[in-house]
Formats: sequence, C-alpha cells, structure tokens
Amino acid sequence: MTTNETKLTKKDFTSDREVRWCPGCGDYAILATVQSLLAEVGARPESTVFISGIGCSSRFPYYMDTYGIHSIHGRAPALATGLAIARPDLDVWVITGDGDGLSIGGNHLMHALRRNVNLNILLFNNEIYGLTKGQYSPTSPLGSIHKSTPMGSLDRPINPVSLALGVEATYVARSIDTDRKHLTEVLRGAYEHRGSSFVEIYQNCNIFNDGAFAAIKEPGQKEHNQIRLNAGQPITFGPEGERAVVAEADGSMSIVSTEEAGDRVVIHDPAREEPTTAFALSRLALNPTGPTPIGIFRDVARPVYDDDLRSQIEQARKDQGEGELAALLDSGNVWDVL
Amino acid sequence: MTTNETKLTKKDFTSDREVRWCPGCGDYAILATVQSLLAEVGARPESTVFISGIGCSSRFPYYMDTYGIHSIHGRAPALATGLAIARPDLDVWVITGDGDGLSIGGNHLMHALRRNVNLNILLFNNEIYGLTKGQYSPTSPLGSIHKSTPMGSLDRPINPVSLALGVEATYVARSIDTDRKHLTEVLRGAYEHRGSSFVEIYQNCNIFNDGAFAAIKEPGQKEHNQIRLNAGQPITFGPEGERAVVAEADGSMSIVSTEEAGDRVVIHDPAREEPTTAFALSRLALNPTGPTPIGIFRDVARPVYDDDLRSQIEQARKDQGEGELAALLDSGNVWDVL
Amino acid sequence: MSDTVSTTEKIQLSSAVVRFAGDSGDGMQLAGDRFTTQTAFAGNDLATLPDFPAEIRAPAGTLAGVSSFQLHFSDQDIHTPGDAPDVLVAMNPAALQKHLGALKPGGIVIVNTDAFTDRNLQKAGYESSPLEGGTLTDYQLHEVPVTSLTLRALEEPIERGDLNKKEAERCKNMTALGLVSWMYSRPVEDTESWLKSKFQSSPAIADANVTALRAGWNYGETTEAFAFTYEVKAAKLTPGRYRNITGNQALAYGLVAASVRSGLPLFYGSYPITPASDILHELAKLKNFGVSTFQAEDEIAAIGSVIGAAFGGSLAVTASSGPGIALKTEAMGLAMMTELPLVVVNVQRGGPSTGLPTKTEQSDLLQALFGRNGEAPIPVVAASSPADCFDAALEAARIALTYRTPVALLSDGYLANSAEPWRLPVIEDLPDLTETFAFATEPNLEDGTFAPYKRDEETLARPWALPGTAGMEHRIGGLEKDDGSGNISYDPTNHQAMTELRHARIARIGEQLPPLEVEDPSGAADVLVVGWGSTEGPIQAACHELRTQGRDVARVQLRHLSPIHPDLADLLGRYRVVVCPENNMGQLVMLLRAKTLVDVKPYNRVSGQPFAASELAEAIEGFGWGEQA
Amino acid sequence: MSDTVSTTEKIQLSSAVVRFAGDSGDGMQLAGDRFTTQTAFAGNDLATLPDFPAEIRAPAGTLAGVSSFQLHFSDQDIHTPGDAPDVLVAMNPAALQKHLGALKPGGIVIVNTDAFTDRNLQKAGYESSPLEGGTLTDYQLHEVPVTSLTLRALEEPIERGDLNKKEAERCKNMTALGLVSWMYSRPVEDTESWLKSKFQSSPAIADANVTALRAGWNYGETTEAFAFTYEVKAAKLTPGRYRNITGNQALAYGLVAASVRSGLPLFYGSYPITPASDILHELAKLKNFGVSTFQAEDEIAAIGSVIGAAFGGSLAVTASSGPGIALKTEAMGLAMMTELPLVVVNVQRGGPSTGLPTKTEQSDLLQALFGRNGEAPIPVVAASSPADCFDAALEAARIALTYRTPVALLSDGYLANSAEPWRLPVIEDLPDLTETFAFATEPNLEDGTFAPYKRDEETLARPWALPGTAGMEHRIGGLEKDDGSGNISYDPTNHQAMTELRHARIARIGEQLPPLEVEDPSGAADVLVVGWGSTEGPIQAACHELRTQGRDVARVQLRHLSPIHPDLADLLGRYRVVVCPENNMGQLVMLLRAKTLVDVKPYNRVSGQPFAASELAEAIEGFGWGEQA
Ligand SMILES: Cc1ncc(C[n+]2csc(CCOP(=O)(O)OP(=O)(O)O)c2C)c(N)n1
Ligand SMILES: Cc1ncc(C[n+]2csc(CCOP(=O)(O)OP(=O)(O)O)c2C)c(N)n1
Ligand code: SF4
Ligand code: SF4
Ligand SMILES: [Mg+2]
Ligand SMILES: [Mg+2]
Repeated sequence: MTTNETKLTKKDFTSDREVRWCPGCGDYAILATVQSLLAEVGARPESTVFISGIGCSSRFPYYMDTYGIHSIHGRAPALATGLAIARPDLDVWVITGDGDGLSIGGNHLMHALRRNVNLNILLFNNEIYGLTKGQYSPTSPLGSIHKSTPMGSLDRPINPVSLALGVEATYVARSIDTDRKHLTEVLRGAYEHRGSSFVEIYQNCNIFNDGAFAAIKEPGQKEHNQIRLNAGQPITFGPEGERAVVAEADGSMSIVSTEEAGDRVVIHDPAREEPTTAFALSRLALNPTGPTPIGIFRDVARPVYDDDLRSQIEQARKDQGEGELAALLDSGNVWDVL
Repeated sequence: MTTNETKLTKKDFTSDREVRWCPGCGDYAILATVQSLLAEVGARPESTVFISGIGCSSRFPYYMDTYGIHSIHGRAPALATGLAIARPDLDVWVITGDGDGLSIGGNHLMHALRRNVNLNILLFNNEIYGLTKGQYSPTSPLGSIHKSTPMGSLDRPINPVSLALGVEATYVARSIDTDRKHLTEVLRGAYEHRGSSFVEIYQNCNIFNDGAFAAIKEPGQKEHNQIRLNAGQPITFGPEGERAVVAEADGSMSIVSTEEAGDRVVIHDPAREEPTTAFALSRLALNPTGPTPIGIFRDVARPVYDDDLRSQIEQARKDQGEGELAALLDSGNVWDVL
Repeated sequence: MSDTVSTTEKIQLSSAVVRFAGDSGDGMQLAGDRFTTQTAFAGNDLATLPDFPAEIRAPAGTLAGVSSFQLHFSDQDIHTPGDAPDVLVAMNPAALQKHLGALKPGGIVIVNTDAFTDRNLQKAGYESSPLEGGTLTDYQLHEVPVTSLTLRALEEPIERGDLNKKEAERCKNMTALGLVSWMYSRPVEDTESWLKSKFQSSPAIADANVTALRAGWNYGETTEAFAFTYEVKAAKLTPGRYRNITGNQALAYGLVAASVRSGLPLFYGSYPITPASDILHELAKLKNFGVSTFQAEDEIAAIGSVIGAAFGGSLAVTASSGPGIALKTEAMGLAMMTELPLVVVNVQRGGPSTGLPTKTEQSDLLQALFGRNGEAPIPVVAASSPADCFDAALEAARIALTYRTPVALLSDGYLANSAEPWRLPVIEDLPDLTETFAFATEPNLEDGTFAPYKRDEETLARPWALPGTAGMEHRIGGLEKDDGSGNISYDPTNHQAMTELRHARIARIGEQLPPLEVEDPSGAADVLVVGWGSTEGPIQAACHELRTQGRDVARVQLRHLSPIHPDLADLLGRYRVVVCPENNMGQLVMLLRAKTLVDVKPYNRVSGQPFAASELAEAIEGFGWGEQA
Repeated sequence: MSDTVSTTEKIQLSSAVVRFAGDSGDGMQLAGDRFTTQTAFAGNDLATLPDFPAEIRAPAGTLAGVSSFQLHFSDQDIHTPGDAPDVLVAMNPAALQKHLGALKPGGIVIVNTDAFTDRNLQKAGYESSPLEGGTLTDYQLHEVPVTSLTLRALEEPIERGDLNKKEAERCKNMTALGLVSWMYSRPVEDTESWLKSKFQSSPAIADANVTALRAGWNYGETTEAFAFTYEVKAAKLTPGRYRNITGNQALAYGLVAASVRSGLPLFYGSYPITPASDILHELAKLKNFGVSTFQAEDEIAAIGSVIGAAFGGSLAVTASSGPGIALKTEAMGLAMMTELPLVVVNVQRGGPSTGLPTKTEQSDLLQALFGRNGEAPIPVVAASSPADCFDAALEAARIALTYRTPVALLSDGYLANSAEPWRLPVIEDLPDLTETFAFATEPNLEDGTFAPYKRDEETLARPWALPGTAGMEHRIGGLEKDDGSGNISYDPTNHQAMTELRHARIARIGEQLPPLEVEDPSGAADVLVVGWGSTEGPIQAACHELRTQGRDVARVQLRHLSPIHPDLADLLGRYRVVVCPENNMGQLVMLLRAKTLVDVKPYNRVSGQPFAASELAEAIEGFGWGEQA
C-alpha cells in the first residue's frame, strides 16, 4: 500500500488506449471496478504495476494508466515475483485467465501462492479460451462442447479456489464481474492483504461462452444459488436465508434447511489458520451451476516471501557488514608476485 | 492390468544395468519392492512401461527390465499421458521426485491427476534435489539450510497429498521407502486402481538430506508418529493406540487422547466421494516431523480420461461410420473440370 | 454516373482482383468465401487472401476493426491473391480509409453510403466525407446505399415480424455479394442453396439473405449506375475434381492421409495458438478415422504426449506457432535423441515474441534448424501453397517414419488461412507409407538380446520396438548413449561418434531425395531465384512476369531445408546471380551462403503480408539486370 | 627401483603435469586442490582440469566411479591443463585402468598397492594384476602401500580412540599429496594450517590428516624408492596479488562487480542445473552485497522473475545450461521485445538433450544466436578462460545496460570447474557502469507525455523508466509496438521498420567496439586461427608450439559472437588459410562463412573434453601447410 497524497479519481487510472474487448464482455465491468477501487483506496498510479499473461483478460494492463507488462502466456506470476522481490514499495497486481493461469501457467500460480509473495492475483474465469476463439479450458464443465471438443470435454474441471487452498494461499476469494459492490469489497481485501491474494472472478464471455454463470448472476436464480460468505456470520442463503451449510462428522460440508441446521450451521471465519474448513466450503460447488459460495474464503497472516528475503539481506549486512568488493576478491588463498 | 501368464519372479523385472545410486540411498529399497510387487501381481514386463523425468529417482527405469523412458525434467506425466491414450493395453508408471514432480513438473502432475489418466505416479520425496547435489526442494521444511539457502529456505513446503487432493486425484496414498510391507500394499492399490494413482514415498537421501524422515522411520519415534490409515478402522495411533483423530465442528481435524475422543474418532473411509475429509487428514502434518498419516487417503472410481477418449472414437465410428479418406477429401463444395 | 440511357456492355477480362472490406461485424469473410466458391464453380483458377484484425473484436467502425477478403481469379493459372485490386467494396469509411491506397489507379470503388455517417467518418479519421471533394476523383466511384437497399428489400418480412431490423441489416453483405456477382456475371444459385442449408433452422433468415442477394444483383441490373459488367472465362485447369482448400485444412487432411497410408493411428497432441488452432479443430472432427486429439495444458505437455504416443506406435504429431515452438525445443531434443518418429508443425506468424499473431511471416526457419541445445539436427520440411500443405504433411510423415526422427514441418499464417482450388488426389497414388517402417519384433543380436540403437545400414534408422512386444523390453532417454546397446555412455569417443552419426542420419535423407526441380522454360537463364515455403506463389508470378518481359530467369523452391539437397551447391554455382526472397531478414540466405559460399542476394520483407508479385519482379530485375547486379 | 644407496638428486624442470586419480570416495579433488594452492604459492603459472563422474555416485572401485584432477604448472605462462601427464597417481586399479593410456611414455606411475585386491582388479576389468606382467614396463612404476602407510602412521591415535580406522583410512589422500609434494619440492606448511582450520571442529581429524601428509613426505624422503625429485621454478608472472579461481566463481564475482560498479542491486533468478548451479550457491553467500537470489520453480519462472526485476531497476541475471536455456527461449524473446537489460548465462555442457551433464562442449552457440521465434537478435558474449569469466560478466552487463537488451553470456563446463591463477584487478580500473545508463524521470515528448520507445540516437537504446516514477507510467509487452509510443501496432510498415531497428541496435553495438586484437608476433602470418570461448587456452598453446617450430600463425579469439565485429570480414580476407577449431560440429564456422564468404576451415571435436594443444597444433599444421591446405 502507498500513502495517500492528493485524492485521485478513476480517470487517473484510465489510460488513453481504446478498450478493445467485445461489446458486452465481462472484462469491462471488472476494469471499471478496479479503476474506481484504486482511486478510492488511495493507490498511486506510479506505484502500481499490472502484470498479465496472454488472453483477452490479459489485455487489461493496457487500459490502466499505471505501470504494466503484457507478458507471455502463463508467466505473469513469475515476472511479478521478481518485481515484488526487487521493489517492496510497489503494489503488484497479476491479471490472468483460466487458461493463462490454470492451464499453461498453473505451476507458476501455485508456487507464487505457496511462497506467499506480496501480489494480488486476479483470475478472470470465463471457463473458455477467449482470445484463441473458443476452446474449452481447465475450468470448463465436464462435457463442454467447444471447438476442440465437438463430442464434449473429458477432463474434470479445476476448482481454482480448492487449488489455491490446497497450496495454502493466504488470501482466497471469489466474486462476479458485474457485482460491483461485492467485487469491490473482495478486491479491497486483496489490496489490503500482505502476501499473495488470489481472487477468482466469474467473467462472462458473451461471444464464446455466454451465460456460463447465469445460475449465480441472473435475477431469479442468483437469490437461490449465491452463498455469500461473511466473516463472523452463519453461512445461510436463499431468498429468506432458508438454507444453511453444516459440517458433517467426517469434516465435509453439506446444505440443509436452516431450521434443520439449528446451531450446527457453520459460522464463517476466514481467519482460521488451517485451510481445511475453507477447502470444505469450496467443495460445495465444482462449477457455479448450483449453490456456490462467493466472498472471502480465507484471509490469514503468514510470513511473506519477499519480505523475508529482504530481511535475510539486512541480516547478512548486519552479521558480515556491507559487502566490500575488494575484500571479496582478496579472500581465500591469495599470494603476491613481486 | 494385464492377465497373468507364466508366474514371473523379481528377477524377471530386473535389468542388467548396474544400479548407480549412492550406497544407502532409499531408492534401492523402493526399487526392490516395486520389482517384487510386479512379479507378485502377475504384471508382464512387456506390457509395463516406466517413464521418469530427471533426478536420482528418475534413473529408476534403467533398472527395470521393462519398457521405459528416462525423459526430461518434469515432463514424465505428459509423456505417460500420450502413451496411456495411445495404448490401453499397457501399465504405465511414472517415477518422479519432489523437484521433478512438484517444482518444474508441478503443472503436468496436477493436470494428469485431474484428468484421471490411467497412470501410476510414484513421487520419491526426499525433500531435496539429489542429482544436482543438494538444493532445497518444494517439500523442504521452511528454514531448510542447503546449498542455495545458506540462511534458510523461505517458502512454505508443498504437502503433496494436499495438492493431489486439491485437484481431486482419485487414488492418493503415502508410504515409506524402507517399510516394505506397507509400501507394497499401497503400491498394490495403485496398480489395481483404474485412473491416476498418486503415491508419495518418503525416501531418505543419506548424502544430502540424511534423516529427514527419522520421526516416522526410526524405532522409538515411529511408534508415536505414524498414523496408519486403514479403511473402515477408527484413526488411532501411538504405541497403545492411545491417541485418536477427531473432526471439529468446523470440519478440521485434530488429535486428542483416544478416550477423550470416544465415538467422535474418525473412521477412515478412502472411498468418500468428496476429497474434503482426506484433505483434512493430510493437514495433520505439513512435514513428517510429528504425527503423520500414511496409507491410502483416497480411492474412488471416476471416469478415466483415456478410456473416455477411446469411447468417443468408437462412438464416432458408430455414428459416422469408419472414416473413408476418399470421401473426406471429396466433401464440401467440389466441382469437376473436364 | 452516366445519365444517358445505355445497356451495360460486357467486357472480357483475363483476370480480376476483388477486395471486400468492412467492419468485423459486416460479414466480409463470408461474402468473400461465397464469391470464391461461385468463382471456382465458374471454372477460374483463383487465390484468396483473408485479412482480419488481431484476435479480439475492435470497436465497430474503427480502423482496427476492419476485416477484408481479397480474391484473385483468372482464365490462366495464377499463384497469388493478386497485388492491387481492380474493385474495392468498402462497407464503411474505415474500410475505405484502410484499403483505398491499395486500389489500382482508376479502379472501381463501391461504397455503402449508408455507413458514411459523421460518427463513422470520425472513427475512421476523416475530417470530411471522402465522397465529397477530390479524394476519389482518380477512381470509378459507385455510391450504393447498401444498408437501406437491404432493409427496403426486407420490409415485408420485417413487418410480418419474421425478423427484426438488426437481423435484416445483417444481410447487407449478401446485397453487396449480389451486386458484385452481377458485375462479374457470377451465377448466385449455388449461394442461394448454400444459404438455405446454412440457415435451415431459421428459414426466415435464409429467405432474407437470399432476398438481399437478389436485391444486390437486381440493383446492378436495373439501375444504370454501372456502365460495364465483366466476364472472366474459365481457366484451362487440369481435368479432375476440385475443391477449395485452406492450408490448415489441407494440413489436417494430409496428416489423416498419412495415417491411412501408413496404417498407424494418428495421435495429435496440441495446445491452441493462432494460427495453428484450426488444425486441432479440424482433426477433432475426424475421430471416426481413429484420430486421437489431446488438448494439452501447454506446448511442452503437448509434445511430451506426442513422444509418449510415438513410443507406443502412433503416428504422432504436434503443432504450434513460434512462441509455442520455443517451448517445445527442449523436448524436440529428447525426441531427436531417442530417435522416435514424430512431426512438429509450426504455422509461423509475425514475430518476435507474441509479435503479430494474425499476420504471416517466415521468421522461424533458423529456430527450426538450430533452436535446440547441443548438436541436435532434425529434418525441416516446408509447405509452399495452401493445397501443398497436404503433400508436405505426407512428406514430413514419410521422413519421420523412414528415418525415425522428429521432423519440423513449416507452414505459415498466409498458407493457413488462404484458399486455392485443389485437384483431389487419387488415394492409391499417394505414397505408401507402410513401406517406410516395420516394427521390430525379434532380438537383433547374436546373443538373442535386443539392441535398440543397432541401425539399418541404408537409412541409419534405429529399430522401432513397441511396448507390448515380449523380449524387446528396452529403455531410452536423453543422456548420451552407447551406439547399438543404447546404454548410457560417458565415453568420449562414443560421444564423438554418436554426434557425427546423428548428423550423418540427416545427410542420408538428402542423399535419398529425388533430384531438385528447377523451372527454367527457356533453359537459358543465368539468374536463379531460390525460395522456400509460401513465397512460391509470388516468386512464380514474378518470374512469369519477368519472362513475359523477355528476362530469362530460373527458379527453384526448396521443400527440404534440412538437409539441404546435395545438388544445391552445384546448382547455385551455375548462375550469374542468385536471389533469395524471404519474409524474414535473410534466414535461408545465411544457410545457403554458409553451405555454398555463393554470394546469394537476400530480398527481405516482414510486413505481415505475402510478397506482391510486381514488387518481387522489380527486385529480381534489379539484382539480375539492374545496377545492383 | 634402484638398490644402490644414492641420495636422490633434484632435477630442474620448466613445467610438469600431474594427475591424481582414484575412487570418488578417495578425495582426489581435495588433494588436487591443495597441490594447486601449494603450486600457486610456489609462484608457478598453472591450469587445472578436474574430471568427476556424472552426478550420482557410482559404486566404489568401478571405472564409472573414478574421479581425477590434473594440474599443469610451469615457470612459463601456460594456457591449458596439459595434455599427457608426467606423473599419474592411481589410488586403485580402476584409476590406473582409466588413466594409464593418457600418461606420457616413460612417465611416472604411483599406485596404491593396498587397493590392488582381486575384487578391485576385477571391478576395474583386469584379468590379472597390471603390477605383475608387462603392462607397466614402459613406465616408471612406484608401488606404494598408501593405505597401510597411512594406517601405520595413525596407529597411536587409533589406539587412543581419537579416530576409527575408517576415518584414518580417509586420510590416505593426504599421504599421497605429501609424497607428490616431496617429489616436486612443494612446501606443505600451508596445507597443514589449512587442514587445521578446515577441521577446527574435530582436531583429531585435523591432526590425523597432517600426520598422513607428513608421512607421505617422509616416505619419499626416507625410502630410496625415488631416484629423483623435481623442481619447477617460479614463473615470471606480472607482479600483483593472485588467487586461484574457477570459472563459476569468477562469473559470480564478475556479476557482483557489475552490481557494485553500476550501483544497481543484483537480482539473480535461477533454477539449479549442472554445471551452472555453483553460481547460484556462490551468490547466495553474498547477500551482504545486497544480492537477491531466487531459486525459481523452473527455468521459465527464473527468467520471468529476472524480467520483472529488470523492469524494477535491478541488474537482472539468470543462468542455466543448454536444456534450461531451451526453456527460456520464449521469454528471451519477450525480454528482447520489451528491450529490458538482463544477462542470460549459459554454462554449456555436453548435448544434445540431457546429453553429458558433467562434460564440456560449445554446442549451444547457434541456440544462443538463433534459438528464438521470429527475428529476435540479441548480443552474445563468450568467456575464454576461468578467470576471464569475471571480465566477460562485466562486459555482458555493460552491453545489457548500455543498449537495454538481454545478453547471452556463454561459459562451459570446462571453464566452470577449472581453476587458474588470477591477478586481482584494481577495483577502480574496472569499467564504470554508472555511465551506461540513466533512469528516465522526465517526459520525453513535447506534449509532456512519455514515449517508452523513443530511442537514444547514439545507442538506439530506449529509455528505462522505473515504476515508482510519477508521470512516467507506461505499458510494455510482447506484441509488435509502434516505435516511439510503444503502443500495440499491427501496421505493416511499422513492423518492417521495427524489425530492421532491432537488428540495427545489435549492429550498433559492434560499431562501438574497440578494434579486434590479433596475436601475430612475427607479423608475417598468413594462417589465422579463429576461436571463441574456452578454446583460447588450447589455441594459444597450439600457436605457441607451431611458432617454436617456425610456423608463422596468427590467432584471434572472439569475445563477441553477436554482433560479429565489423572488421572481421576484412581480417579473415587477409589470410591464406583460416582455421576455426570448436568443441561442436562447426557452429561459428557456419556464421563466419555466411557473413564473410571466406572458406573458413572447421576443426571440430565433441568428446566432452577440451582440445589437447598438441592435437590442435597438428590439425592447424595440416590445414595451413599440409596436404589439406
Ligand atoms: C506460448 C503460447 N501458447 C499459446 C498461446 C495462444 N493463447 C493465447 S491466449 C490463450 C488462452 C486464453 O485463455 P484465457 O487465459 O482463459 O484468457 P481469455 O482469453 O479467456 O480471457 C492461448 C491458448 C500463446 N499466445 N502463447
Ligand atoms: C530442464 C532442466 N532443468 C534442470 C535440470 C537439473 N536437474 C536435474 S534433476 C534436478 C532436480 C532433482 O531433484 P528431484 O526431482 O527431487 O530428484 P532427486 O534427485 O532428489 O531424486 C534438477 C534441478 C535438468 N536436468 N533439466
Ligand atoms: S472473446 Fe469473450 S472474453 Fe474475449 S473479449 Fe470477447 S467476450 Fe470478452
Ligand atoms: S544423492 Fe541422495 S537421492 Fe541421489 S542417489 Fe545419492 S543418496 Fe540417493
Ligand atoms: Mg478464459
Ligand atoms: Mg528429491
């Protein structure tokens, strides 16, 4: 976080580049929300860097009037890690997609999260490869019929939240492109969290995968399917909060009627040290076609890789003194020729 | 699995190559166990393929008198996937290490597991890069002091079992190099499981990381720290089974005295559809320095990627008839020039 | 516009170039496709050049959003999509702005006046309308209210509520097609029936499109806006059955053909990337040929899966474009070291890095030749026209199977997306690939054991023994190995010998190639043009042009870039001047100069577009007979 | 063995080559290291060649398990670790078996007879003991019971229980060292104190080693087994302070020096791989220099992190070997496209694929030059000796910072692990890298905006503006960009222009290089030897040898492989014969022939070993004056 100087507006985070997503793309809404949030929290354009891979979503940095790198496919977390290590004074954001971040880039994402590098990683999940015109992705539901899978996809989708929790990411959340208020809160949390924040954003690709998130976006459905996680609150949902989440004896979670749940209803606590409970919650939905938790699954403070790396350098300087090149070369077995 | 013809012996699976691991390396014990197991279950050398990446562990295929590929660093699951798709008649084994499989190869491992390709993946975890002479690995405990981390490693280790469960691997188990009986049972299960089997094997590198698994290997310690998972049995451990694992109201697991646990003690059931409980169990130990579960965490039947891929081909043949090249070329808008 | 009544007269042409241009949403690619088919049916030879913006849709009306399709058709056989168009159809100001410059002086411009609103003019960067003022005086301008024409023609169905205004407007590309079809006397019946079947599900839309198509035709016929119509007679093509085919489709079919002709199941492991993805889409539809398609998590996994499948006995193929190929280079080294047959397709695009994904370039040649660690020679084969991708795929498979080696097959964005008429081959005449290999099933050493690196004298290929074969169990890998046994070997002399052997294997391929085919009609040429890949069309056209000007010029197009044909050095030595045009900065030139010490002249162009024949002719003229000579 | 009493006499030599060989467990590398230090202290010039088996320990006593260390020392300045040794110390039969062949005819063999058990003989592939029978008649054989000597010397401490037999036996390498030290009149005091400090924690072990060392020395002195001892007087080295340094250490120090001299923090992101890992280990110890070391999850992440760090203003460096470099090629293209300064080190090893990880080779040159998709030229710099790795690192950093480009720095397995005496540089004399760049902090356009691709006229470098600088916010990436603004551009002419510009930038580097340094003492040479990288030592020695035979030969060693020095074409043209020896199959040769059309003669060797000077001299003789000429 950078200190707030003169109050900035959304415009100060908007670049002069014409936005080139398809009309109706969910990316527009996310862009607007991020731009407003940064102004609101008092981030500074010069201290903010957006690093992306390749994909429709990865065009994002061009539209931000901040520093940015539109890198190569799947590698954004690696670039961001290097920058975060080198520059503790910056807010480093990673923009990735379900293909960029989970297919080719899955390993870098996983390692950045487990290292808990000081990054905010936003994964735009549209359950499709948009930029390459519509192949199924690692988050597409089983049986998805797209260009490369005319008879239906065969691999079980990845649940990005489960994956992140599996490697103990310290801030794990999920939101929806067009739910500005909810998305803002979740992103604010990510911004304020020190260490890796991971936010999965359901994003509609109206060209190649329209309506993938109808169940939790459309009026009439979303009331029944959005399980909103609120810290300290019992996890209930439905128009009248008539359904509740309870833990079974074996640790798994299930959905029952709120009265049946009684005081067994799980009270949401993102600060639990162990990711187990959050993981159990993430299992409630594989794809967002039924009741699906959104919000902050996990938010815990853990040592941050780049902070610790810099402290080791400080420690070394304390212990050995600031390095002296001449002394370094003149170490070991030396002899003089006269 | 291949049908049993003339009964073979361990020798039939032993190649003429001189084994070149350091004297005392845990890999020797694993090799011997695998060779005996294959003979015992009636596998055929000609129908068995071992594919490895690069690392000490990855030299494994050279010592098996079966088909084998010593491939490149981290990519063994990819090669194995191609072979498994092309050849349903083979038993394909993947041999990898904690660096090969979780560092450079983490993404391939993850995707092979989520696809549930018909493979048996053995990860030799010695918490070190052996072949390159001793750098810390993704499973090395936080603060490990090795060649590249003189002041201690800074990244939280991956728990391979948690990771595998995070992507819903269908067979997930853990064993110990020198515990021949236990390792045999776990590997037998992997061999019999259709789909991806993942087995983490704690393997001692006596040269660069000796004693990493003392807590669960050494007499006097192991009795206190081995939590042996047995299907259908309550999860208790300790010399007199005096300690037990129970599930808390929030779904996490904890260890209490057996009498305190009473009937709250968790009954182990690897066949649970949801990976949640297995995940909770995997969280009991980050590194095997205290009470650590070993055995089969999860064993469920799920559609197998390569089986389904072949059925789609059969289906297509049924629906469209066996492909006719002439007809294919002569399709679409054609015209005749006379 | 002539205001005197006159029946339009029909002018005979030998060839014509028409370019449709409009907004990405205007359906220009479709109009172009249909015009191409109609033209093919009319018996012309033809070549097309689609040009669409980078992957994501740019905002409507902007320059970035312009999509175009050019068709060159003739009564002669032709080799390029044509240089400057005779006719430009501009559906909006941006299209006019972007493409007017390319038009032949005095060429015909048909603009959709309805789209020339202030908003659109401004988006296109016009201060004032180009329709007024001098901008277009040097051209034959035809102002046609295409949109309103379309809407008027569809008034009834709209009133009937069969379709809404938006849907009706979308038919305007058919109106334009109808008009141009009339201009070039192209029958539209086939397009009508095509529309009916395409829109089966919604007859209203089908009818609307047909109505619009006719409206366009009738507009030409009834209004007197057009003084002339044109006709291009059928070309004298070799008799046979023809179809139009793009490079990606031809390449996919070529792989299937290789599978059929070798009897090996095709395994295709790939990760999507522009402009290679369509090969995956094409093959995914052909499962009934026993084709396995695997969309991997990345390019490394893709080639990994292919190596595994090759070990298992499949005809194993992966494809990508430059950035993805870069990721495969380590695994290509493993495939080379394990001597397994597989094909690695590179549909080249504009580089470097992410570069220009939708544009064409030939700049991955050196990557294909040398882009691996260590001494890792592999054969490199290039396709030279859209239809030739079919034969090139078969040739790549032949080499891979015969010599047990990974083969790099180079195509590019231009070949991938352009179409040309293709005379269907007779299946039996295709190479019989069953002769290229036999699986090893018997031990090959006296002591009854199997040596996986004991080679065939003639091809230097190692035996291909499949898992499942009892008694042939063996292990292969990326470490240096003892020739014969294949066991790991750190022996210095063995490493020297194996390194030389791996080079000798590739050389062997060259020694067993048919002679080079040089095109030199007069037999008197002392200037030679050497090319490879998609430059064949432009080079052929340029040479044709030069010859008609009395210049004796010869040309040779290289199918094989590695190994270089053993006769090439001699060949080059025989000419006064050797020119090598490439869509890169001189990659083949470097190779040729190094291998032959002949002062080969580079002519390089990296604009994302294929060469224009005229430009090329000029350049060759300059090298061969101008001051540069 | 002389049985007449006689005081051993001291023979003066100009130079000598000693090779210690034994089982991996015998501590030969250590003995060699110590002998090297003692020799350095004695003021000789020297060069070493360690040679250990592939990564994993092979079983004790086997040929695969043999580890050796060769030292060449002289009163002249020398350039290679020597060809055939004068003395071979063989600690077991396998060592004798493997290395006897290399020994000079009539050379001295010292064998540890205790190790010549039947079991060991058999493991080494000897039917009968080579100590009996004719095998060794052509050599001066010295049978020394090294093990029992050691144990006897340590009887007391063993009885006292200060150390056990196993520990005592481990001291036998010191016994051997003591004996050889006596033979060559090398003072052992320094080694004694070194042992004391090394084994501080366990004084018993320290004392035991010292005792063994002395026992070895005394054995030489007291027994009359050795008729002669030898002395090699100090070499006339340039005055100054010296240390022995290996290539990897020198490279690491060079990077730190570049950081100090540029004032930029060093960021080193890498993934372990033989033989590059030691650079990471070395730098990880230097955190007090503000060095950040990041062990990434793979090579792609490593270079990715380095690109990020470079964007943030660090001196960013990654290193690997061939297979890992292959994985970095896509990202190297991005670095080139974004024009960020970084250094990519390749410590080359035997290829292709996994190849021969612990052996040396120069076969990644073409990968460095051309191993990327698209037209992606980057500078390539090579180190030519262990100590030169220090200067090469500084030069790579200078180019990266001055021209804002990724730079490939080539070392190899031989340089990485061999040591030579290095005269410590005066820090102030090292290049001042602060002059190579200035961070951009002010808008560079009239309209007060910042154009990240507006270039410096002289260097063609783009401005380097760091995040954190207000008003300079900008975005970069891998898509083609408009020169100046850096905005994405699909414009054909811009792409052509940018492509040419990226080549021009590299050419510019060459134009600003100092003249080539040609070594031609007589000034009359008409034969030129061109080399690059680690072949300098052998080439230098070979030329020296030829000149002493009256052959006028000149040589030039290329520091820069890209761009090629602009004067090189002229230079090559001036000689009757040009020879280029390489530890690959002719990679530089191809480049030179293409660029100069000079018929450069390749001399290639890929045996995992550096050239032997004598072999090379013969080859050059052949090309220059033999039939081949
Ligand atoms: C190395 C490499 N491989 C493949 C591609 C092609 N490619 C670009 S984006 C993309 C996937 C995009 O999907 P996603 O990450 O979900 O982003 P979206 O477009 O859906 O926002 C692919 C396969 C590439 N540019 N580079
Ligand atoms: C592309 C590539 N990168 C790096 C290496 C070097 N390397 C070989 S094995 C290895 C790690 C080995 O560790 P692990 O997988 O745990 O196997 P182990 O030796 O411990 O059994 C590394 C970094 C390589 N061979 N190839
Ligand atoms: S293709 Fe889909 S994801 Fe991409 S810009 Fe268009 S709507 Fe958005
Ligand atoms: S280094 Fe370690 S892991 Fe490798 S062989 Fe030796 S003991 Fe085993
Ligand atoms: Mg997506
Ligand atoms: Mg390991």
